[in-house]
Amino acid sequence: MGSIARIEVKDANPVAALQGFCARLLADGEISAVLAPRRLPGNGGTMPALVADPAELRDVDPLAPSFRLNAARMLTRLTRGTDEGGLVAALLRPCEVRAFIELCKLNQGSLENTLLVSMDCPGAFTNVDSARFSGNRGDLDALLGFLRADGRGAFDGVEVARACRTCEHATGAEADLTIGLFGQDVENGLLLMANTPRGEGFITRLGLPEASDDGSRGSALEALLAERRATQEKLFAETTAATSDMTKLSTFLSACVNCYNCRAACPVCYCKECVFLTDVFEHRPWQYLSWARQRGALKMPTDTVFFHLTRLAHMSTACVGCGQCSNACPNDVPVMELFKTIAASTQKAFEYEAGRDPGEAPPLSVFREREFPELTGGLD
Amino acid sequence: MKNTHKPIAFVPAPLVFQDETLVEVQNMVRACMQCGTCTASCPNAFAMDLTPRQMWRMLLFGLKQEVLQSRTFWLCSACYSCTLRCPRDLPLTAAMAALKRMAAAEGDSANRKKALFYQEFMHNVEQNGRIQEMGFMCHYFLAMHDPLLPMEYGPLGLKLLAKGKLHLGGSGQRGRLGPLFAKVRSMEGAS
Amino acid sequence: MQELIVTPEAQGEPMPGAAFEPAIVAFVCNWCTYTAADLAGTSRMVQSPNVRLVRMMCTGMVDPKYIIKALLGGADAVLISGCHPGDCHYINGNYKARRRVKLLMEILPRFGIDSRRIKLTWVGASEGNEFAATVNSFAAEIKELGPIDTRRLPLL
Amino acid sequence: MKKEYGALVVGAGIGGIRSALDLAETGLKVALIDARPSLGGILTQLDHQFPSDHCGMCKMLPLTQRDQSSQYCLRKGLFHKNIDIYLHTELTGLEGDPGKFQATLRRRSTFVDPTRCVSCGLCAEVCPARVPSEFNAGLAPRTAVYLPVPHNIPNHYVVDLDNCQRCWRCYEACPTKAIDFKFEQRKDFHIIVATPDERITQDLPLWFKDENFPLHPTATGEKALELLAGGLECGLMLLDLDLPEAEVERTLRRALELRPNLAVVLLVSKDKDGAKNEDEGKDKAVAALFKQGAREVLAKPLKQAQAVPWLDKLFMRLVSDESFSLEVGAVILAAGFECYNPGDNPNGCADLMLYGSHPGVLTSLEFERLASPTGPSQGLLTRPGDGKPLHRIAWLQCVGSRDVKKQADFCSSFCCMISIKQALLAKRRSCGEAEATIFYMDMRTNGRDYQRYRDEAENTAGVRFIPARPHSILPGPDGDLLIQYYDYSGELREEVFDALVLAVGARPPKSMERLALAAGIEVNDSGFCATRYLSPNRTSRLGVFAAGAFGEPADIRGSMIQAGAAAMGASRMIRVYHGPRDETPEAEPEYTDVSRQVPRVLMALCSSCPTLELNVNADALRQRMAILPGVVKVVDVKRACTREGWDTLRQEAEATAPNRVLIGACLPYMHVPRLRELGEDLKLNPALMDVVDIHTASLAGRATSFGGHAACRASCAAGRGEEPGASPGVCDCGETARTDEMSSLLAMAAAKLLGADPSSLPQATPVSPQALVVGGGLAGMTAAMGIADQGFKVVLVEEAEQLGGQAMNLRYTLGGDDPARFMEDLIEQVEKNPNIRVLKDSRVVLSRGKAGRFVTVVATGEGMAHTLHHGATILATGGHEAKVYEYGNRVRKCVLTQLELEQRLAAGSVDASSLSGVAMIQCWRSREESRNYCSRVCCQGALKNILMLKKRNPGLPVYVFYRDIMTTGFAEHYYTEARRSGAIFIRYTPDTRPKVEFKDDKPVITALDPVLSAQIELHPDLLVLSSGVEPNDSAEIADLFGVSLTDNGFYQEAESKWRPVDFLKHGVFACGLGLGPATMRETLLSAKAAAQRAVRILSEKQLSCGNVVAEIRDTLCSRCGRCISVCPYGARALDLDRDKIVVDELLCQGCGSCMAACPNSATVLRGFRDEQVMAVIDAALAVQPAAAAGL
Repeated sequence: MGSIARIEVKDANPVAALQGFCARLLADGEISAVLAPRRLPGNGGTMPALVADPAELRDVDPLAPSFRLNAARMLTRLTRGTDEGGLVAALLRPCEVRAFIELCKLNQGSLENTLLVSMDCPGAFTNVDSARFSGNRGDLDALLGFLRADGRGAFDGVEVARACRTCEHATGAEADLTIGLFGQDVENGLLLMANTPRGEGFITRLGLPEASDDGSRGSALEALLAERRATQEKLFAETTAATSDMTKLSTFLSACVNCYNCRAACPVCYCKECVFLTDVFEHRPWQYLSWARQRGALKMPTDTVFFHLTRLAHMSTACVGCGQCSNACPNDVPVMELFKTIAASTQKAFEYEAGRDPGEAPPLSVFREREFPELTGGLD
Repeated sequence: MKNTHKPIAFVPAPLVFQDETLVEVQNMVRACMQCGTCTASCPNAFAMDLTPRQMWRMLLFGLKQEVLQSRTFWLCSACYSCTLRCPRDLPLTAAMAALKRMAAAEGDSANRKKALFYQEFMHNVEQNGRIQEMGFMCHYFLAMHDPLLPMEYGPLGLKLLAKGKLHLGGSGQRGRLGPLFAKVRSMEGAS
Repeated sequence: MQELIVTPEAQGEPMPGAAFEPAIVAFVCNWCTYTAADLAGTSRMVQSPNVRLVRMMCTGMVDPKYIIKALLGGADAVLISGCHPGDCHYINGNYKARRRVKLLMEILPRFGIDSRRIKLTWVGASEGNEFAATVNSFAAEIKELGPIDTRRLPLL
Repeated sequence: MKKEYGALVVGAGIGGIRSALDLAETGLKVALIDARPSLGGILTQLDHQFPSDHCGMCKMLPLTQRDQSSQYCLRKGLFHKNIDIYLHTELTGLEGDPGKFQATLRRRSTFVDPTRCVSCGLCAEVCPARVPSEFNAGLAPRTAVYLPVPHNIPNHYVVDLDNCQRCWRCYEACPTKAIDFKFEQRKDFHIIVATPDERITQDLPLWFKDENFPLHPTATGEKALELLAGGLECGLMLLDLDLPEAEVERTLRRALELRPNLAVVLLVSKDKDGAKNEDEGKDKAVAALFKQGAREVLAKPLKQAQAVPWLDKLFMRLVSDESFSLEVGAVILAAGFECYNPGDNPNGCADLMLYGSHPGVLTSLEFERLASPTGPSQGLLTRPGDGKPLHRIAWLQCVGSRDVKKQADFCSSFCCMISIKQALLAKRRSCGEAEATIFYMDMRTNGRDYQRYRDEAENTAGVRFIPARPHSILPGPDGDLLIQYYDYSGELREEVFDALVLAVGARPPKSMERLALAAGIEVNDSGFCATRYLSPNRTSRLGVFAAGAFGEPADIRGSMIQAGAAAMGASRMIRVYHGPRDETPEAEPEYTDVSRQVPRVLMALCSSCPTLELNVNADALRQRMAILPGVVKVVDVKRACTREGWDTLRQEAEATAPNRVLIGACLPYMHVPRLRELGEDLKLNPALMDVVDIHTASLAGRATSFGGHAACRASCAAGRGEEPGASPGVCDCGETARTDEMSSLLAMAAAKLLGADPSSLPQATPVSPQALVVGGGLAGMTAAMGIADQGFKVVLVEEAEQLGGQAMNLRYTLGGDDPARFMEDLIEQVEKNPNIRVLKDSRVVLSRGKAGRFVTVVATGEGMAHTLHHGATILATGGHEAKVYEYGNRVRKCVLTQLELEQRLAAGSVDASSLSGVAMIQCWRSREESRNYCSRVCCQGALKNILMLKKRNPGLPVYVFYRDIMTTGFAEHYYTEARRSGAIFIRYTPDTRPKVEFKDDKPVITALDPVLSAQIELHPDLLVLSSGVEPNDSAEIADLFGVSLTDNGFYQEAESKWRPVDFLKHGVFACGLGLGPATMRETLLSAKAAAQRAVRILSEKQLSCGNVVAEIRDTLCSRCGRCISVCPYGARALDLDRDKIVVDELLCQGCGSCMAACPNSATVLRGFRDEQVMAVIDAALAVQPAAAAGL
C-alpha cells in the first residue's frame, strides 16, 4: 500500500471536506476538470458532473448513497484517443473504476488521461429509494448516520441496493487514489490512500498531512466483506435455483419487453448498437409465421431469452456487478442477479477478474495452443 | 571369453604412411564407417578380445603392435559373413587373412608360434597331396617344442581315431600337388 | 404463401409409436472435417439421418450466438467439429473455437441445458470412420438423453 | 486439334502440384499428368508430417485469386482454372525444343466411364481378384476393380487390367453401366495370323471361338498384305518368325505403311533345346523388328491357358487406351521417388531383416498406413497378423540407403525425421506408454527446426536413440522380435520388441528408365535424374526441369522449394521463347447488378441418378421445395453432369432469369467449376449460385442395395396383404426420413443463397509490376534475375558497397564447381540486366502497403532517398559464419574456421604438404542451447577441405571430431570418399567434448574415442573449427515489412513445409541464408522459388480478392480492436488518421475469426453473414424429423 494522507474535516461535514479536496485538485495545474457526483436540484440523488470552475463544486456530494448510472462510459468519452484536453480527475465508486478499466482494455478510453479517485463504497440505494432518503437532499445528519453504518446504511427499513449488499470489491483499490471511510471518525477526518505511482505523485503534490491507518479500517472492511460475501452466496443460490432449467429461465425473464435498457445502462456493453437492434435480427414475416407454426404459439417480441443468453456470452467475463442493469429495468426483471451469478462462474472458469488489472487481457482475446483438454476429451 | 580389452591411451603415430604392409591392410578398411555390422555378424566375436570393429579402428590409427598382440584375426575362420554384409563393401575377410600373414612375417615369437600350425599344415599337404593327420601332428608338436601339447590333444585324437578320421599313413598321392605349390610360390614371389 | 415449414406432418400428431429422433446441428469446418464427412458419406459408413451439417470456413468462425440460436431453435444438440490443433488452414482458428465453447459450457449448463448437448471435437481429413463414429455415438447419446425442453417453450 | 499448354508437369505428387500451381497462378496453361489413377503421390498415404506432426497440404492452395482454384482439402482433389489434369497417363515421347515441345502421352484406360460411375462399390463386392493394395502399402488386399484413394472427389472406381481375371462380373453388377470393356467392338477386331505352322492355324480358331474375334490365318506374308490392301479393318497381326527372314521384315514394313497404328506381334519359337547361337540370331532380328515398330513378342509354342487372356488384355489395351500429343513450352518432371522395398531381389535384405516372413517387421510406409485412420487397422497401432497392440517398437535407420552394396551410396535425407515422427506418433497414440527405440548411425536432423524436434523427442517424450546397427533380427517369444546388436562399447545386447520398422530409403520410380528415355534426360549413377550443383532445377536437356524429389531425395520442404524453382525455370523458358504474354488476360466477366432485385431462386434437381427416383418421394420433395421462400421454380434436369443435361439447365435458367441458382446433384465439386460458365451465360455472379450434394442423402440408412423404395413398397404392400401397386401407404424403409433430410439440405442451401450478398466485390487493386529485392548476395541476385528475365522491373538494394554477400567467400564446392567464377558471372549479369536497378550501399528506411501495392523508401549512401512502388518484396538479407571466440580462434595462427581454411587452401597460403596433421571439430557451439539448430553446411564444408587436403598430401593424417555427419542426399558419396582417402572420424557427445590446450603454439587435443573407449591425444599442426551459420541482423528489416523472426533470428516463414518461402503477410517472400542455414545449391533453389512466388503477383494486371472476404460496417464499429488481434493474417489495421478499421482484401483469407470476435457483427464475412447462417440454422431445424415434431 502506498503512502497515506489525511483529509481534515471541519465542522463535522465530510462532504465539504471532499469538495475542498476537489478544489485543491482543480487548483493543481495538471487537472483541467473533475468528474464527480453532483446533487440534482429538487428530487435528491446525484448525477455525474464535469466541474471545471471550483466555485461550482458546492453541490458536489460523492458520499451521497445515490447511484443513478455507472459513470465509466462517460469517462471513456472524456479520455478517448490522444491526450487533447489535459487530465480529468474522476471521483468514482469501485465498480465504476473497474468498469472503466475493462473499457480501456477495449481501447474505448485510456488510463493515461485520467486520475481515478475512488472510495470505500458504503453502497447506494436504488433509484426509487434514493429519491426518498433525506441524506441525498443535504440532510447532513442522515448522511452521517448512513456513513457511520460502514456500508450497512439504511433508513426506515430500506437497505442499500442488493447489488451493493453483495459487492465484495468495496475498497476501490484499483484506482490511483482511494478515500478511506470505513471505521473512520468521518466527522473529523478521512484517509486518502495512494495505490499507483500516479496517486503517490498527487499525494505529495497536494501536501496533505501524513496519516497512518490504525487498523480500524481493515477490521471494519473485513467484517463488512464477510457479511456481503454471505449475502452474495445467498443471491447466487437463489438465482441458480430460480433459473435451473429453461422453463424457469423463461419465467424469470418473462417480464422482459426487449427494451434493451439493461444493455444501455451496462458500462461494459460497449457496442455502439446492440446486434439485436441491427438488421441481423429484423426478421421477415414468413420467419415469424414458421416459428409460430412450429411451436404452436410464439411470445412476441421474440429473441428475449436469446438476447440475455447472448449478452451473457458477450460480457459476463467483464461484468463488474454494479447493478445498473436491474436499476434500469422498467419491469423489475432481476437482471443483476442473473448476470452477477453467471459472471462469477465464467470469470472463475478463466481465472479472470473483471477490472482487477489493466494489463490482464480479456479471456476471449487470448488463445493458447494447448489448454482445456477436457473439452475435447483429451483429444490433441 | 568376454571382451577383456582394457582402455589404453595412445598418441596416434604422426605420419602413418611409411609402413607398406600396414598401409596395404589399411587401404582395405580405410572406408569403414564404424557401423558395427561386421562385429555383429561375426560368429566368433564372443571369443575375441578386440571386436573386429575396434581392430579396424586401431589399424587405422596405426597401432600396429597392439593389433598384432590381439587374438582377433587368428580367430577368424573365414566364413565371409562380415564381407557379405558390410555396407561399405570392404574386403574384411581378406584383411583378416592379410593380418595373419603380417603377424606370421613380422610378429613376435608368440605370433610366429601361432603361424606354425598353418605352415606345418600347408607343408604336410604339399608333401602328401592331401592332409595326413598323423604326420602333420608329429611335425607340429615337434615344431612347437612343447612336450605337454600332445597330452592336451590326446582325448580329441582318440575320438577322431574312433571315428576313423585320422589317416594313419601311406598314400598314393605323394608329391602330386607339387607343381601347384610351385606355381603359387612363383606368383607370390612376383606380386 | 411462402412457408419455411416443409413437413405437412409438422402440425399433425407424430406417427404413433415413432421413437424420438434427435435433431442435431453440426458446425463443421470446410477443410478437414468436411473432407472426413465426405469420406464417411462416400464410403457408406451409415450415419444417422438427423444430423445437419452447416459448413463454415473454420471453427474459428462459429459465433457463440449461433450455438445459442440452434439450441433455442429446437436443436437437441450442437456438434462443433474442426481440424486438429496445428492442422488449421488458417493457423489458429480451432484454438479460438475451443475458448468460445469453454465459455458456453460455463453458461448454458446452468440453465438446464445438459453439457453433453454441446460437443467440440477434432476430426482430421482422413478420419472418415472417426467422423462417422463421432456422429453416430453423439446421436445415440442425445437420443437416450431425450428431447431438449426449449422446443415447447413459446419464449424464443 | 492438338492442345496447347504453357507447361507440361509430369507427376502429380506434391512437387508436381506445387509447380503446376506456381505456373497456373501466373496465367500459364498447365497440363498435369500422373501415371497413377489418383492425385497426390505418396502424400495421399501420409497423414502426419514432421516437424509439426500434422497435415497442412491445403496451405499450398493459392492465396490471391482464390476463386480460380478449389478451396477444399487437397486430399479430395485439385481444380484450377489453368490446370488440366490427366490421370493414368504417361509421357511416351518428347520431341522439339524449348518453347515448342511436342509431347506424346499415352493414357491407359481405366475402363470406367467417369460420368456414369457413382462410386456405389457394387463392382468391388463381386470382383474375385485379391491383390495387395498399393494405397495401404500391401497391408490390406484390394480387388481388381478398386477405389485408388478413398478421399478423392469425384471418386471413380478403376479397373486394374493386369490383375483382372476377366470374369466380367463387375460389368454385370454395375447399376449405371459405367464399366465398359467394349465387348461389341470384338466382332470387327480382325486378327491376321501369318504363320506357316498348321498347328497354330488349327488351334487358334478353336481356342478363340467364344471370344468372337474374326481370325484370318494366312500361310504367307503376301496373303496377309493382300487382306490388308483389300481394306480389312485389321486390329492385330501375328507375324511368325519362322517365315523367311526377308518376308517377315517386308510384311512388317508394308503393313505399317498401310495401317500406321496397326499392332504387330512377333511369334518366336523358343524351343528349349535349340542351339545357343540360333537364339542370338533371332534376338537380333527381333530387336531390329522392334525398331521398325513391332510391339511385342509371343513365345511359341502357344498354350491356350496363356494365349487367350493375353489376347483379351491386348485387345482391351489397344481399343481403350488412347495416345495423344500436346504442344507445350516447357516440361517439368516431378515423378518423385518410390520407397525402397526390402523384399525385392537382387538387392533386397528380406533374409536379414525377416521382412515378409515375420508380421512384426514393417517398412516405415507400412507403419504410416497402420497409423492412418483410412489404413487397414483404422489407425489402431496393432501388429498385422495377430493384431497385438504395438507397445515396444524399434526403428532401424538406413535400410536401402547409405549402402554401397545395394547401389545406394546416397542418403535419402528424410527417413531419420520420419522415424522420430513415427516414434512420437506411437507415443501419443498410446498416451505415452509405448517405448520407442531408434537404431541409427548418424541421426540426420539438419533442417532448421529439426534439432529442436529431436531434442524434444529424446528429452521430453523419452524416445531412446541408440547409435548401433542390429545385425540379426530373430523371431522372439510369442510372435515378438528378438534384436541383437553390439553397442558402441562393443557389448552384445539383446532386446525383445513387438515390432521393427525399417526406415526405408528412396529409390527412383520404377518407370524411371522409360521416362528418362521418353523425356531424353540423363540419369545419374544412383538412378535419379542428373542435375548440376549450380543449376539444380535443370535436367540435362534444355527446357526440361526437375521438381520435387525427382532430382535428389528430399523431404517435403526441400521438394516444395525444388518445385518452386523448377516452376520458375519453366516460366522463364516459356516467357523467353513466347515473348511476354501479349494476349490480355480474359476480361473479368461483368455480371448484372442484382442487388436491387428481390431474391428469385431457381432450383434444379438432377433427377436422373438412379438413387434419387428410387429412394426418395420425389414429387413430395419438389412440392416442398416449391413453397420455400424465394424459390420461384423447381425444375428437373436429366444427368446434369453431361453436356446435354447442362444445356437443359441453361435453357431453364435463361427462361426464368433467376438471380440465384441452386443445383441439387451428386458430386458438387465436379459442378462448382462449371458454375463459372453458367455465370458468363446468365451474366450472373457465380457467388450467387450453389451446388448441394443430394446423392449421399438419398443413400442414407441403406447399405448399397439398389432395391429402393419401389421394391420395398412392393414388399411392404405384400407384407400387409394388399396387392402390389396399391396406394403407397406408410412404409418404414426410411423413405420419409431420407426425403426429410434431402429437403432440409436443399432448404438450408436455399436459405444460404437467399442471404448471399449480391453487391459487387471491392474493386480489384492494380498491381505495380515491379519487385523489390532486399539483399544483393547470391540469393538476392538469383531472385532478381529470376524476376527480371520474366520481363518485370526489379530494384535490388544492397547494404554493402558491392554485390556478392557470403557466397563470395567460397572457393570450391564438393562437386568441383567454381563458385567464384559463378558469382562473377552472376554479378556481371545482374549489373548489365536492363530490368534490374541496383542500389548499392543503401538501406530500406520505410515500407507500407500490401501485396501488389507496396511503397518503400530506400536511402542510398549519398543521402538520396528513392520512393519505390512495387508489387512484391523478397527479403534476402543472408547470413554469415558464426563468430566463435574459443580455443584461440582469431587469436592463434594455428586455429582456423572451415571457411578460412578453404580460402587459404585456394590461395595457397596453407601448404598441405608441409603439414604433419590436421584436426577438425564439428558442431562447435551449434546444436546447443544458444544456437540449437544444425548449420547444415559445415559438414559438407569439412569434407570439401578434407578431400582438398588429401588430394595435395595423401599421407596427411586428418582427424575429425563429429556428433552426427549431416551429409544428406548425394553428399553422402563424398563422406565415403573422405573416409576412403584416410580421414578418421571420431564421434563425441556434448558431454565428452574434445579438450584443446596449446603447447608451444601447437594445439594439443585430448578426447575419448568411443569405439576403443580410449583416450586419444593428438598433436596436429592445424585445428579447424566448424562454427556454423548465423543470420545477419534482420530485426529492423523484419518489422519494417511487418514479418516476424524465429528466436534464433531467422525469418519465420508462413509454414515450414508447405509455404517455405512465403510469409504470413502476403506479398513478402524470403530466401537464402536469412531463412535458415543452406548450401549454395539450396540457396539458389529457394531464391528461384521466391522469385516465382513474386512473379505470381506481378503477372496479374490487378489482383481481385476472393468471394469470401471480410467487410466492415463502419457505423456499427466501436473500434475496440478485438478483430485486429484475432486475425491470423494481419489483414486488418486501425487507420489512425481516418479513425476507422480497414480490411486489406488481398491479405484476408476469409477465415471468419474476426466475425466471431465482433460482438455486434460490425464486421461481416461475405457469404457467411449472420443472417445467412441463422437462416440456415432455422432451415435445418424447420424440417422436424417426423416423430419429434409434435412433441
